[in-house]
Amino acid sequence: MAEPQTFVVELAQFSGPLDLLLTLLRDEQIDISDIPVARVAEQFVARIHTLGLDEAADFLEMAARLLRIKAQMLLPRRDGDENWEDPRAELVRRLLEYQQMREVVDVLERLGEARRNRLARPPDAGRATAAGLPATPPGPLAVSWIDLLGAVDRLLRAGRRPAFHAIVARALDVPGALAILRATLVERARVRWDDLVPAEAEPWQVLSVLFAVLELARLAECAIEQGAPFAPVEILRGRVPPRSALVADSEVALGDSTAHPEHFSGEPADGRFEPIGATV
Amino acid sequence: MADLSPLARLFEAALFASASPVLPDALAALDPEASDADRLAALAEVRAAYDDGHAIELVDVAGGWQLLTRFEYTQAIERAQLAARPHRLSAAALETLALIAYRQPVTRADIEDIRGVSVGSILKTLLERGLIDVVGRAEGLGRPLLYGTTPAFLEHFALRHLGELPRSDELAIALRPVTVAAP
Amino acid sequence: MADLSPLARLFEAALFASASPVLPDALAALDPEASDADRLAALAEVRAAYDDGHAIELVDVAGGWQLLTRFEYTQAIERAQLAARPHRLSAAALETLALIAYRQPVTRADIEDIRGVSVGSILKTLLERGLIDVVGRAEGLGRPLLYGTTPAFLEHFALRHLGELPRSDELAIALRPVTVAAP
Repeated sequence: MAEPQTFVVELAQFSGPLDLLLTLLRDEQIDISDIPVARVAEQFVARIHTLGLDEAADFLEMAARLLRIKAQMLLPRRDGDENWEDPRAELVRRLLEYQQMREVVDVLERLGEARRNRLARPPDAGRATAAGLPATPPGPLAVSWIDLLGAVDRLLRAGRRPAFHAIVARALDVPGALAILRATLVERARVRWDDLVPAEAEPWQVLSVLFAVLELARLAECAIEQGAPFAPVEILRGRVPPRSALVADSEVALGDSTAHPEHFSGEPADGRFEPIGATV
Repeated sequence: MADLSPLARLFEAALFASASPVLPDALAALDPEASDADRLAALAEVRAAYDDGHAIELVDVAGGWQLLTRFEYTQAIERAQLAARPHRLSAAALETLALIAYRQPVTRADIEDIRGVSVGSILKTLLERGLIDVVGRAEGLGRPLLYGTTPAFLEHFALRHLGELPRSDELAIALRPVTVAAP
Repeated sequence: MADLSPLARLFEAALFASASPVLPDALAALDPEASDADRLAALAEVRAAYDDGHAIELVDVAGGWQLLTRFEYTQAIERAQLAARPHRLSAAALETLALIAYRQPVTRADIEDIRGVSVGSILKTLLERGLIDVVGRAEGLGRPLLYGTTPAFLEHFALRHLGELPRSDELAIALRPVTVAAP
């Protein structure tokens, strides 16, 4: 029931898989145009493991790519086959392209550092002249309708990212849980919470049973007992329910919660909730 | 005029780069070795350098010193800033504006919640440009300000009313036929 | 040194008052009577006045002119907390900027192809900082957004124009030396 964790990889050292791969080639003094793929693939996998990057998608993808090239290199080929294309060619192209970009980064880094070391007039000071110049009127606004629509479109796209997720509640089945609980209490005077909720139960199942138990407790049809902190919770048979309650699941009175299960927001009558985690 | 002394140059750079008047403590922090007399002499050097036919002067203000443009250039600077390049809203500002247009009235917290970044300075820009305004206060803790678009917003985009903004399902169509030229 | 001419003083005031480079149009608006030659002469005067033993100098940047402090005073000014240098860009941000600068207009997919990582959040940061902007939409499936650099990008690296970046054939590694069939 726990959501898979999103990976946020702090790459202080490597800005991506190509960066790591290049570093590896440099460390091993390997010529880019003739990469011993089998060896490099192994070392790449080993490194991402040591660096704790072996769950980052971008790095895994590169590992998979290297292994695929390794496999392709092992395929037999006839001598003098003119149509044979080196499976490493695409990787070499990417590495060179990436290396070229790194060269530009060095230039930008140098320029940026030189500029950072020079200070400009701060934005607010320019307005404070001796004459008390009022806030400067900025230039005319140059924003078109299409600019605005583009922004709306970007927002909508952004809206599809998980940061914007809508939670659709799974309908609870409280009537079903009530029926099962009542039937169980007819059979047995004492039942453990663990027996009512299967080990691999989903949250909606756990909640359904919880609400059923609380509802029956409210009707005094059962009592809830816990011998000690963290001990198993036990449900004891209370007064016998009216005959009608045992007949039809659909007639169980839980009003709104059954009518609109997807909007279920019912609280137990006493208004208190047990934390689910502690109970289960 | 002779070159400024090293201390005077340091002060000149600091006065230039500071957004507010430079106080005596800050001057002392710039060069802890210098004596009070050194500092006064250096300030006098800077003052003299700018008194000599420049458009800028060193002014004593609020217990400190500040380099400011002279009074007679105020109007000219205003003119020049009017002629500054047309103000294009950044992509971030546009997105914020679009959000406000569609969700108004909306609080800053709501916008930041959706955009995932702080939008304080963007709201300020949009307020200054008159594209949005405070339209009320929300209920609840702290009664935060509610923002909405202004008539100037409608005017700028030649909209008669907000209902003319495309619905989100119409957007794909609205965006299709237009070919955007790079500026 | 002699006094600045009236036009040079006017330019000095405008340059001093502006936090960003002053563009030719703005200079022209300062004195519509002045000719191009007059303006260039006045700029040269300002430049010469500050070359003469000052801590400030006139720099050509992003298609305009800007007064900046010389680098040797920055540390002391920052220590005295009178001004702060802007944050350094991360390696990932620089890589993305480098690609956009050379390949613009470019789509996010193109950038990710070369960098080998997803760049969504970095593009967002660069957009927020105004270093890049959306400049249009590509043809083809989904009409993806195209990104390009802004004048703020030039300002950030104190470039006059993009042509000041090394041409790709000047880089040690030439562009696309390997011909590979598209997959």
